[in-house]
Amino acid sequence: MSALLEVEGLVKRYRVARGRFVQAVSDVSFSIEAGEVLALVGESGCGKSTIGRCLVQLERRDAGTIRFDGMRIDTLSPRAFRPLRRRIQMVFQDPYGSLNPRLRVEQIIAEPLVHLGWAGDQRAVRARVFELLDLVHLPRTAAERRPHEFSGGQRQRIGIARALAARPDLLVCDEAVSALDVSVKAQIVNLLADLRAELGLAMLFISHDLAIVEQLADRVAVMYLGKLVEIGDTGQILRNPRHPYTRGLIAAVPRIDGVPPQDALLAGEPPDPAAPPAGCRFHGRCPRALPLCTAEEPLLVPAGAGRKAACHYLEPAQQGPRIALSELS
Amino acid sequence: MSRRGAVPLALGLAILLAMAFLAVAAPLLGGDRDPGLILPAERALGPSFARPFGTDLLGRDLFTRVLYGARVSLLVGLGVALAATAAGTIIGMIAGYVRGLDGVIMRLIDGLMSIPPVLLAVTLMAVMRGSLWNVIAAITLAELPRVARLARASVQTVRGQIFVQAAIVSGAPTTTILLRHILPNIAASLFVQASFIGASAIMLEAVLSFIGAGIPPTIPSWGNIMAEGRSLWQVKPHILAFPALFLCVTVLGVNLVGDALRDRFDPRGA
Amino acid sequence: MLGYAIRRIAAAVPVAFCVALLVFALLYLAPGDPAAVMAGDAASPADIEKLRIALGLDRPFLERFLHWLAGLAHGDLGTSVFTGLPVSMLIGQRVLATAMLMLTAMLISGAIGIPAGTLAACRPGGIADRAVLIGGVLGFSVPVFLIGYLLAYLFAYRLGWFAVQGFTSPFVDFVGFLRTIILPAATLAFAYAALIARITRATMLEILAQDHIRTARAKGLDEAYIVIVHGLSNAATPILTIMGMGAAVLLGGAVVTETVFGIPGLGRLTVDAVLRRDYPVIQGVTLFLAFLFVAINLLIDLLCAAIDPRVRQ
Amino acid sequence: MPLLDIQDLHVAFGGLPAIEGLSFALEAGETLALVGESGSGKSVASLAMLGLLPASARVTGAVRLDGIDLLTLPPRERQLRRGRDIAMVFQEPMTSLNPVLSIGRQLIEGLPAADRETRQAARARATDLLAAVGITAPARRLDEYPHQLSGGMRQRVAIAMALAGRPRMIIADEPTTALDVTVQAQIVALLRDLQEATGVALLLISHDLALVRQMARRVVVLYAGRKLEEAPADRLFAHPRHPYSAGLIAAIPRFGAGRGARLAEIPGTAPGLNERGPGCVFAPRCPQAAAICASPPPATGVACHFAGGAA
Repeated sequence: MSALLEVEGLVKRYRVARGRFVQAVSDVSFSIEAGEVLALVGESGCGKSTIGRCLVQLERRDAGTIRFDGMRIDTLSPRAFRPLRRRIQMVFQDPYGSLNPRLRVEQIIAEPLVHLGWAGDQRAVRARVFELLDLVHLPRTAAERRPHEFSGGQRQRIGIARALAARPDLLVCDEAVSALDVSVKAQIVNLLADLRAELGLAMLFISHDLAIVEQLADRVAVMYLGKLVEIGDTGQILRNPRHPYTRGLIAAVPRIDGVPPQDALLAGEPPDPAAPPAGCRFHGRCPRALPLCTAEEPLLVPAGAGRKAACHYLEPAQQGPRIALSELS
Repeated sequence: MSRRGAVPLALGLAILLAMAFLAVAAPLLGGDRDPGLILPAERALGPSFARPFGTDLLGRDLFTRVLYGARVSLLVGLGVALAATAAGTIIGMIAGYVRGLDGVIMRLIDGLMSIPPVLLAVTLMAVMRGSLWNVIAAITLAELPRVARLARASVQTVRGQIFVQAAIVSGAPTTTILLRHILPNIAASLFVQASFIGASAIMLEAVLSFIGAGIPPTIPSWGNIMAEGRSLWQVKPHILAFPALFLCVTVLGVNLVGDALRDRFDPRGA
Repeated sequence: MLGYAIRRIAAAVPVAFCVALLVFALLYLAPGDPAAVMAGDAASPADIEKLRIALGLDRPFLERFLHWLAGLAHGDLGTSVFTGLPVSMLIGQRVLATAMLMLTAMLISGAIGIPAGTLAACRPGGIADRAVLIGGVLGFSVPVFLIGYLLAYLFAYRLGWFAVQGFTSPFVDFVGFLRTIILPAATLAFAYAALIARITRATMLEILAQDHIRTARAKGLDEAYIVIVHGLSNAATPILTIMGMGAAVLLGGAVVTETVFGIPGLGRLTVDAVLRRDYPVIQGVTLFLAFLFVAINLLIDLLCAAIDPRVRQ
Repeated sequence: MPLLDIQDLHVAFGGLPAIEGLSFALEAGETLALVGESGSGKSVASLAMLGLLPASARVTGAVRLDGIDLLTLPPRERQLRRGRDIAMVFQEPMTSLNPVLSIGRQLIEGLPAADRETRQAARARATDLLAAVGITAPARRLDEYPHQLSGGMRQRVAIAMALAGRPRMIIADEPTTALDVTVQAQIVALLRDLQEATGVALLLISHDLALVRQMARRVVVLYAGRKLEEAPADRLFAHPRHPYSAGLIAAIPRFGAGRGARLAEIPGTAPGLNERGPGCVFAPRCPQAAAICASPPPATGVACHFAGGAA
């Protein structure tokens, strides 16, 4: 059986200055099944957004393979990739910057229809735009208006409608709810959950917000400094993290009731990605680091129950939840 | 916001309309006088009722000549503004969007920009025969790098915006991205720039003619009239003063319009 | 800082090369035959041909360009057709007047433009702000001749405070230098001061609205201290950069100012050469002034790097 | 007498009200949180207290510090109280430090005169401050520039700068919002430790209820420029009385709730500056809204007709 999306050994470098490179994404592999939601989490600069951008060819990968529906897409020219854009779409973080201020909402939502071969006559396009506005719970009168007339949450609905216009199979959501206020964020998260159920969408949900990831994602991939450190079932990983970084990340999430376990708080900040530490990239901040960790880079290996982690000294697997999450909130 | 810029804008437009009217109606307002008509008996007369601006060293009527001079200035201003903006925008858009060409184009533009516009135009005019079209061409080339740089910078700013990336993801081809997403978003600043280029071109033409490297002396242009009055500036200042004043007011009009438009598009103002 | 300086100087080399190429190519490519223009309308085709060979205009482009470049490397800018003197010598004779004119104009404009722009930004809508806005429009609109002749007429011709024409070297007679330089420098400074005042106002408006200024205010610092230390230190880079680009205004204005005030400088040299169709001189002076412009901007970039630690990176 | 006492604060921009009738008090050494979403006026309130709003803002009411109304003080005296009595930490560590001045210079200029009698004394004090906020090799950092530091480090420097004037209260405006979660947790811990060590009062301004829950003893809920509810944190989170507070708390994604759990939404969006009538500002989004909500809600206690009067 082949997955909808298969990423293997993905590498993306950026040139920062004369001959200095940052490896934003370093040898990352994962896959997404049809209709599945994979969340990509990590702190800023860990490379999670770069992966999303590589998938939609906003960036060209430097090494590795990306297969979509069994077909290799990373080597396609921009022209050859265009037909695939219909099937892979993206929702952006910034609801203000992602809509061209000079276009009407109808023109914005219709853009994929026009360019990706759905071109029927004007009436068919308009009918589809109305359908999409209904889908994201915006009034049909919105079609005639311009982006500045809408609030952040409404704009994000417009962005989602645009992404769904061409009926994609995979939706890359890059921090799609991060810029929104709490009360509006809830609306958009629920909308995405509904759409996913209704349309059978697969999603790569890029986020730093573990609480939202927990509600939306089937599986989670945790990144640190360009590397995948742990990947597996959402419940498993969040309840029983086996990589010390995942554990620290979870411990740092502000909770509505009381103080999280202080012992798990991570010290320091991620190092300069242009000069990643030797060995395990996390060893400088790891509470459990041992000499081996500075010498040898751990591989991503099976860590039980279909999950994988990259650590020489995995946290022990536990039967019950390690942190009593259900009682926390 | 609209109120603050309204007065200068109206003033600038009024000046330009008046100048355009004078230029078009020059044959009527100048009476039956030919701007080139030489009357040796009436040399270097001061302003009078019959000759409101006086006459020059050859006895030509300055009022008539100044009116005809407006034609040259407005034509040069408009011609250069259009040509430099069009060519500069195309070059800037190519440099700003096609990564491979950026380095080469920008080095050349930087090189061109290192030669001060006056000098560049003078140099060009030294090789070309003085004619209105050559003047326009020389000034256009001198102003081109400014437009190209602005266009490139604007393209890069807009190109980095997320809605352009969203358009790429939506499958929009390069032409659509350039024409539908980028051009409309940089048009305002290019338009403002065009007005300043126009003002600068009018000034440059006068400089070229003033130093004798512009329009041939047979055509009355403000720079030419001033050049003729140069030798007698202490005793017959009126020959210099009238064309200089017209030049000043016209450039002021263009600048007022440009400033008002810029304030409207970008209230910070630079 | 040293690393930055080296990198910046290295980056100026291709630009300088492009300038040389352009100056050469413009005279080569421009429509019209220099030999024919130089020889004048009365010349016979044979005369023109002779002149063309004498000037080396019959050789292919690349050969001429390389030959010219090789000359440049030795400081040889060619020989004036009209005077028969080396162009480098002509430039050497006249560079002092132009340099003094520009330097004085820069000082005057900076001394007026920066404080005026800063005051304007501190009180938007106030008197200084209006003055800068109006002065800005006028500075760009009033032609150099008009100011030049106006100042000369009033202060030199009528009042007799300053010399009407000419230039005296400061190393010979400083008072005489001031008497000859102040009016032309003020003339030249008019547009440049307007430019500096405008850019200072715009930059300071932007910077005074930045978060770190709010932080400084929250610390209870004195407003004047905030504007000068926190504001101007950040505004210096953009202001200096525009001043460098604006040096083109000065160089161009010098052509007119020197004509108006009869100053024997590089601008005057250019004008005379143009009128005499003396191509080697035109080429030489243009190249020299363009290199000067590149050098000024290089210097300014280094200055910016000294002020702003981020530029050094 | 409370340390800070704010009475009936109104702030308007061009005739449009950004804050209407805000009153609350802060005791010495206490942590109070001002909670609201974007547009609630929480940041405007903090800037109004310090007198840092642009001249175009119209500010009325009273901001009493030790009984002295800061709003009526001459500008010069008010300036001297900034940094000394009330210090502030801002949201954006990337932009809130001057990029062209060294860390040391920015720290030292904020020291009271007594702390910088000599260059050495000033540097020593600055070094101590950096050490106090957990910066390693503090003496070396004095000569570095902001761009050489990470986001978390810069925020620590900003906190050190706030401490420089030995203030009695610090306003922290979204101090962790721009930071990554692991760094956020560190800054929260730092603020808590510093408060314990120095006894400084903290006014925390945040949109993040979870952060507020961890740090504040009392909470003031702001919405569209008005105070809707004030309560001890424990009570507010257990039994919010205003429907907006209740909605906001319910809308927080709960970590550990499990997959597919649905978030409680508040429909609609917050009203803009020009969409605020005399009635309850939350009524258009409120599940309990009735005809009476078009009239002004109770001025004291919970600002809701249905909350049963004073809290």
